[in-house]
Amino acid sequence: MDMNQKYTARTWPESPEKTTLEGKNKFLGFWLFLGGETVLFASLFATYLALKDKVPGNDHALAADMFELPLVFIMTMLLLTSSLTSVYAMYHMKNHNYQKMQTWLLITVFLGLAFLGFEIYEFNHYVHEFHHTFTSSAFGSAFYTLVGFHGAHVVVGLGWFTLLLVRNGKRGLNLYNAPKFFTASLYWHFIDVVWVFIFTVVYLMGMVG
Amino acid sequence: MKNGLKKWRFLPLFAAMAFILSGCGEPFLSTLQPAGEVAQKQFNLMMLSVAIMVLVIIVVAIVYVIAITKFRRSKLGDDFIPKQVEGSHRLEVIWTVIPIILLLILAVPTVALTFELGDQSGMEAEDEEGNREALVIDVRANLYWWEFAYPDQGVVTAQDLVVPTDQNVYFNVIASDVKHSFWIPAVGGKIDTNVDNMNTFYLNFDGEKAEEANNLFYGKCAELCGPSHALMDFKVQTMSQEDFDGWIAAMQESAESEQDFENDTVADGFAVFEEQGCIGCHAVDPTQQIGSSAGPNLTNFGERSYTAGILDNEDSDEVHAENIQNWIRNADVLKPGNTMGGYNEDDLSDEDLDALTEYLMSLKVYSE
Amino acid sequence: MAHESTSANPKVNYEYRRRKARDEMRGQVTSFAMMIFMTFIAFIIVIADFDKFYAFPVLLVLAGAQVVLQLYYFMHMSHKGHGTAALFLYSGALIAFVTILTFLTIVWW
Amino acid sequence: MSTVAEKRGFLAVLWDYLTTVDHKKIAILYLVSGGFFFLVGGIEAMLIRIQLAIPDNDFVSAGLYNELLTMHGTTMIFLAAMPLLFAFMNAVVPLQIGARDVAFPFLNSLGFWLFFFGGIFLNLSWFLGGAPDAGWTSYASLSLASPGHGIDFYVLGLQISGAGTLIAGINFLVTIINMRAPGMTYMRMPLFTWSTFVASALILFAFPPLTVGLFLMLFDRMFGANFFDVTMGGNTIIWEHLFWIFGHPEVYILILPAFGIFSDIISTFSKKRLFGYAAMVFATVLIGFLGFMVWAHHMFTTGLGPTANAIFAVATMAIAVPTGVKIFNWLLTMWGGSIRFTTPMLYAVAFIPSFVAGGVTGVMLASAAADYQYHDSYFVVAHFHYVIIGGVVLGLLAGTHFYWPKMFGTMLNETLGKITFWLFLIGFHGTFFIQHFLGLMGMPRRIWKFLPNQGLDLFNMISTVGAFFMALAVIVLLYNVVITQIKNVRVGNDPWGDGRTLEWAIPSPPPYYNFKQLPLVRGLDPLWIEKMEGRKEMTPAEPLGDIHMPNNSFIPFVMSLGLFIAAFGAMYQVDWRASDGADYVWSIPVLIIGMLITIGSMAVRSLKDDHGYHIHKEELMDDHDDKGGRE
Ligand code: HEA
Ligand code: HEA
Ligand SMILES: [Cu+2]
Repeated sequence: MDMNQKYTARTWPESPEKTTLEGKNKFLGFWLFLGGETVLFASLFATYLALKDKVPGNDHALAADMFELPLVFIMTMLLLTSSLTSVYAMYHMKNHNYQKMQTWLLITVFLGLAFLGFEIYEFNHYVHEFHHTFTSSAFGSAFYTLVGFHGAHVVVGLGWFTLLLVRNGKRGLNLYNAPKFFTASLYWHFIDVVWVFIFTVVYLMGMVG
Repeated sequence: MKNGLKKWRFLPLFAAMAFILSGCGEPFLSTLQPAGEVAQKQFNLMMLSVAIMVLVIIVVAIVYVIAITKFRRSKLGDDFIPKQVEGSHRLEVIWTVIPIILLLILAVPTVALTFELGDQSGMEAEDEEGNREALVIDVRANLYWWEFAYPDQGVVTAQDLVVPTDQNVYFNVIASDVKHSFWIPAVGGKIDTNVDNMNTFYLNFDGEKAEEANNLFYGKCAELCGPSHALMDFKVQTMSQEDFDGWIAAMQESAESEQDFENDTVADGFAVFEEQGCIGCHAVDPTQQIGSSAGPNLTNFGERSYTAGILDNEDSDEVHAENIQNWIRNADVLKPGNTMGGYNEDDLSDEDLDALTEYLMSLKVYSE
Repeated sequence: MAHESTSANPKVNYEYRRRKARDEMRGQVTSFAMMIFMTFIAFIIVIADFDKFYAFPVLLVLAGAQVVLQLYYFMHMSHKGHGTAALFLYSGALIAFVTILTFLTIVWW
Repeated sequence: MSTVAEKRGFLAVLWDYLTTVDHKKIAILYLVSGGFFFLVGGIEAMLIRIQLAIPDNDFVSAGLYNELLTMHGTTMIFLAAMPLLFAFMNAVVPLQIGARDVAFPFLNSLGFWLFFFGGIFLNLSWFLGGAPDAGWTSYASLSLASPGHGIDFYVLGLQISGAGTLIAGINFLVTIINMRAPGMTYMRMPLFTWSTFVASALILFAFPPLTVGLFLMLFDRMFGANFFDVTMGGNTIIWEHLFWIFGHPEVYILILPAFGIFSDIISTFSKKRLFGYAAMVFATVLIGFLGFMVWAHHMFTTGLGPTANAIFAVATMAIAVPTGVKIFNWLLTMWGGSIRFTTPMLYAVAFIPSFVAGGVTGVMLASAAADYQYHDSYFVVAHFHYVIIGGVVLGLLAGTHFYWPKMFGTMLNETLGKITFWLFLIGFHGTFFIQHFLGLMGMPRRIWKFLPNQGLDLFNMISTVGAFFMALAVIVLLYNVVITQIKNVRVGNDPWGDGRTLEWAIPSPPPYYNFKQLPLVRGLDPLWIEKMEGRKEMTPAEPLGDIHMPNNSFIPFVMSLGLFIAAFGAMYQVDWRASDGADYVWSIPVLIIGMLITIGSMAVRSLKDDHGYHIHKEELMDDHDDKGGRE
């Protein structure tokens, strides 16, 4: 089959991400990868929970001293919304409406960037206000590693979207790149899933207990 | 582990196993010659499991031998086409259920003994006056040497653990640098000395069995801890309760008594001990706080069975003296990576070494 | 073998698919609204300073519900052809659960 | 193919292998590099045994001994056993399911090169200031205290090769799920494919905890984090858990494919379908599942408390049941069959009692209260060499002889094969049986030397002598390989004559597209079915048509090389930050350059479309039998 074959909205298959064998493999392989990522993040969460508030001395800040709900709330809203916008993008992808897909993905990228900006501000704040750093305590190491791993995923996700948008900017949708867009958006949703647990377990439960 | 023994079917096999295996190893080291209640119970559990395993192996072996002798192609001919059997439900059930039963026979006493050995409540028991009844010993593992404190008695020692026989002795173990593991094979299983927290367990030293081992058991470090992990041995001197009380009293006394040297060489030796800075790492004060010094406490050094835990003093003063000098000159070779390092002639003259040796050998509290 | 024909009549198929996609989109927007709502509740629980004992279970249930919405609506796990994906994801989740349980119980004992 | 290759220049062949995405060539790459690392690990083992031959020996120094034992364990597990299994998985699984290729040929190659560069990196430690020395388990307190860069080599090397393993695992999963030939349902897959499937699933879930553990260690050692530093609130038990959550499934990742190889061999040379096929499949899956629930049996003496110990003890024992099911099904497969004792079959037959012996000592270890005695003694060393050598290594040796003709188109010499077998078997039992007793007699493991007068002298000597037999066996095998390849007598599709599965239906070695036409699978043991109906080949499931093939690519090599380079930078930046480290200012640039190479090649990969190419129908029709040398 010719990968670059041109499609119209009418000839476009129902599940473009799974129409070619390559697409099908990519789709499944990516889901499996997410299964592995679940365990990866679980290990990080477990480590964080074991080391939460484990600090060398009384003068070191603890979770409840530092976290600020409004900030976390905004970050959560940004990421949740970006999840919805990427859903919109996939909706248009399935309808073979390339332009709209691009627009929504772009919005997703911007929301993700905003999220990252807040995260950087947040880390900076902890470091300067509370001297809570990566090396100041086991708690610090665990906190920045868990949240930082998530942040790194966001960066990768944004890079991935951007690369795809740039590469395919002029040539429209086909069965070669549709699976790529689709897996990238799956990845983005997964990042959101992880964030749901981060804001619940790290921030909200950190504030309560 | 009485319920294990009740499985009468295994009894003959069990007895035979135990008989054969107990021929193995040295009484001061081997888990197969248990010299205490804990080791004995573990040994019984081991024998129960060996019996089950031998049974399993026998069954497999029978089917196996028949299969590979009866069904050779060289016998059946090249043209023989075997029946392509799919399987058998009945057989599947049999070889699922029987192993489950065997495992249950093993699992029940395993769980029981695990909880029994895990029960440290005996440590808390107090008599009417609120004194602790059981003997508690704090163990601190350091890179290649062991420190033992008797917190209720206010005494600390190193390398040679001294314990009374025929009672539960409770141990609180921890490590100061990296993880080690505390193991006296003939007397009971090991427990790790973590850096994070204290672990607790108990052992019971059997008086009669201890005699067979000359009242001296070998203790080992059972967790890789660095180059000299292999040499991180310690020794256990066992004695009756009375002797032990005497030992404790002598240790306590030695803390209070004034330094008095038998002769001038010993006094010179003490001077060297101070000048060379030995005293900076090695206390000779039995009331010292556990974990507060960089080297083993030497209060009763003259009475220890082995120098540095590895050089056998053979109950002879000459050998002992030789060992001490060998150690001081070559500590870094004898135990690679240990923090003491060797002292050559430039650091320490031969005369000084002789005097020092004399002094060290005079460090006795409980020998008549 | 890689071809997967959708329907004999592309036109009918097209209309039908459009409609289906729109319906699905509606479902997704609804679940988004629910997620926002649940996030609000979660934050309110924390602001209202409920006791740990009550707050933790509720927070975790809310998080769980959000994740289910993400997986089934945003990531299309409700569609057919996700059996294997779900199997592996849930296996991962099970191991994740055991890991976290361990670290909460037998790391500090 | 190899006849063609010989005519080409060496450089052309080299380039071909550096860029190949063909699973059969990648299999050979895995075989050669895994075999190389097996020799390295074996030499380390021999040095260990020589040191322990007599008491108070000074053949190697204390520090060197710890390096040897660490590198022996690490090399054997990560760089020898697993890659060798991957070799057979790559060579055989796509053929067994009737696929033209794996799902991700590019990633397949990437997985190999990551493993390869990780392994090389790890072993370079010998020449760059000392190897890791904290045991293959690298427990946190000791590994943090270890001076020099040994542990850094361990952490970075395993991180890189671990990524390769994870990729390989996902690749096999997707291949098996998506690429099966028409009619090849799950319940018709050969057991080797099934066990590859389950082992790959274990890889998918077991490697992430290791990855995280290694990251924590990396951060602690190289970037000042405090995960395991107790004075800063850290906790070393976290490492123990993460390592074993990975470590225990890892041993099943090793053994299950070996079980698969044996299942196929036993059924082939008994001329009988596998007894209790469904139960075998179920048992494989169950072992995989239970494998995740038992890891703390390595930590019974850590002090987790009696409740945790009891739970994990019972859970561990449960694994004996599905494993027993497999043992008895193998026995019953032979029962009533027509057994031919070829070299692979000899290994399979020897495997059964050897593995049972190792398995039952495993159950003894699972008995927590008794494990307080066994733990970290030579009893454990005996246990795991019985299961690993009696299971995995015998499986690898069996697989080597069994699949050699399929991979290389020529057969290893049977007489030499049998000599290897007997030497190895005798050596193996001689080395390790006696170690059970050493352990029970109070000999701890990982000791550099043992002192005299502890009653340990004789048995250690016997053990060492046994090891020499194994070394001899390996040398005979190497000789066999060399003369076989020199003689190069070509063989046909089914050189053993008893082949039952799809790989024996096509030429040895298969053409690069495997199947001209995908075969139609009508049941378990599809080739046997055809044979019974008097045919020699499979019935095709499709008309002859164009075949789509992936292009070769050099990118996987470069991508892995980048990480390899970056690892040096990451490691030496620690020295640079130390006060006197002016000599190491290059470290950060090297780290960045390495990462740029990797990221750059990833970008190239995604920016450049690679649609592969087609072999046209006409070419296929021209492609006569000479390509594979069919009968
Ligand atoms: C291929 C590798 C492999 C395999 C397959 C196994 C299989 C098993 N292992 Fe082993 N193990 C290792 C590799 C392996 N192991 C390694 C490398 C270590 C040491 C790591 C280190 O510390 O460095 C180790 C250590 C180890 C320990 C920790 C010991 C310690 O450090 O104190 C334990 C404890 O429970 C254990 C148990 C088991 C059990 C129960 C099985 C079971 O799966 C075995 C099941 C098989 C059978 C039981 C035989 C067949 C069954 C029948 C015939 C049915 C009837 C049987 C009965 C009723 C009993 N293993
Ligand atoms: C796949 C896994 C695997 C394999 C195959 C082996 C194979 C062998 N192992 Fe071991 N081993 C481990 C995994 C493995 N091992 C692990 C995980 C540990 C624990 C490490 C730790 O504690 O951290 C261990 C530990 C270990 C110890 C304990 C060390 C200690 O605790 O102090 C011993 C001691 O006897 C030992 C011996 C052997 C021997 C003799 C072989 C033999 O079977 C080897 C046979 C192979 C050869 C003999 C190769 C022959 C090579 C040649 C003949 C050279 C020819 C060369 C050229 C032509 C270039 N191994
Ligand atoms: Cu295990």
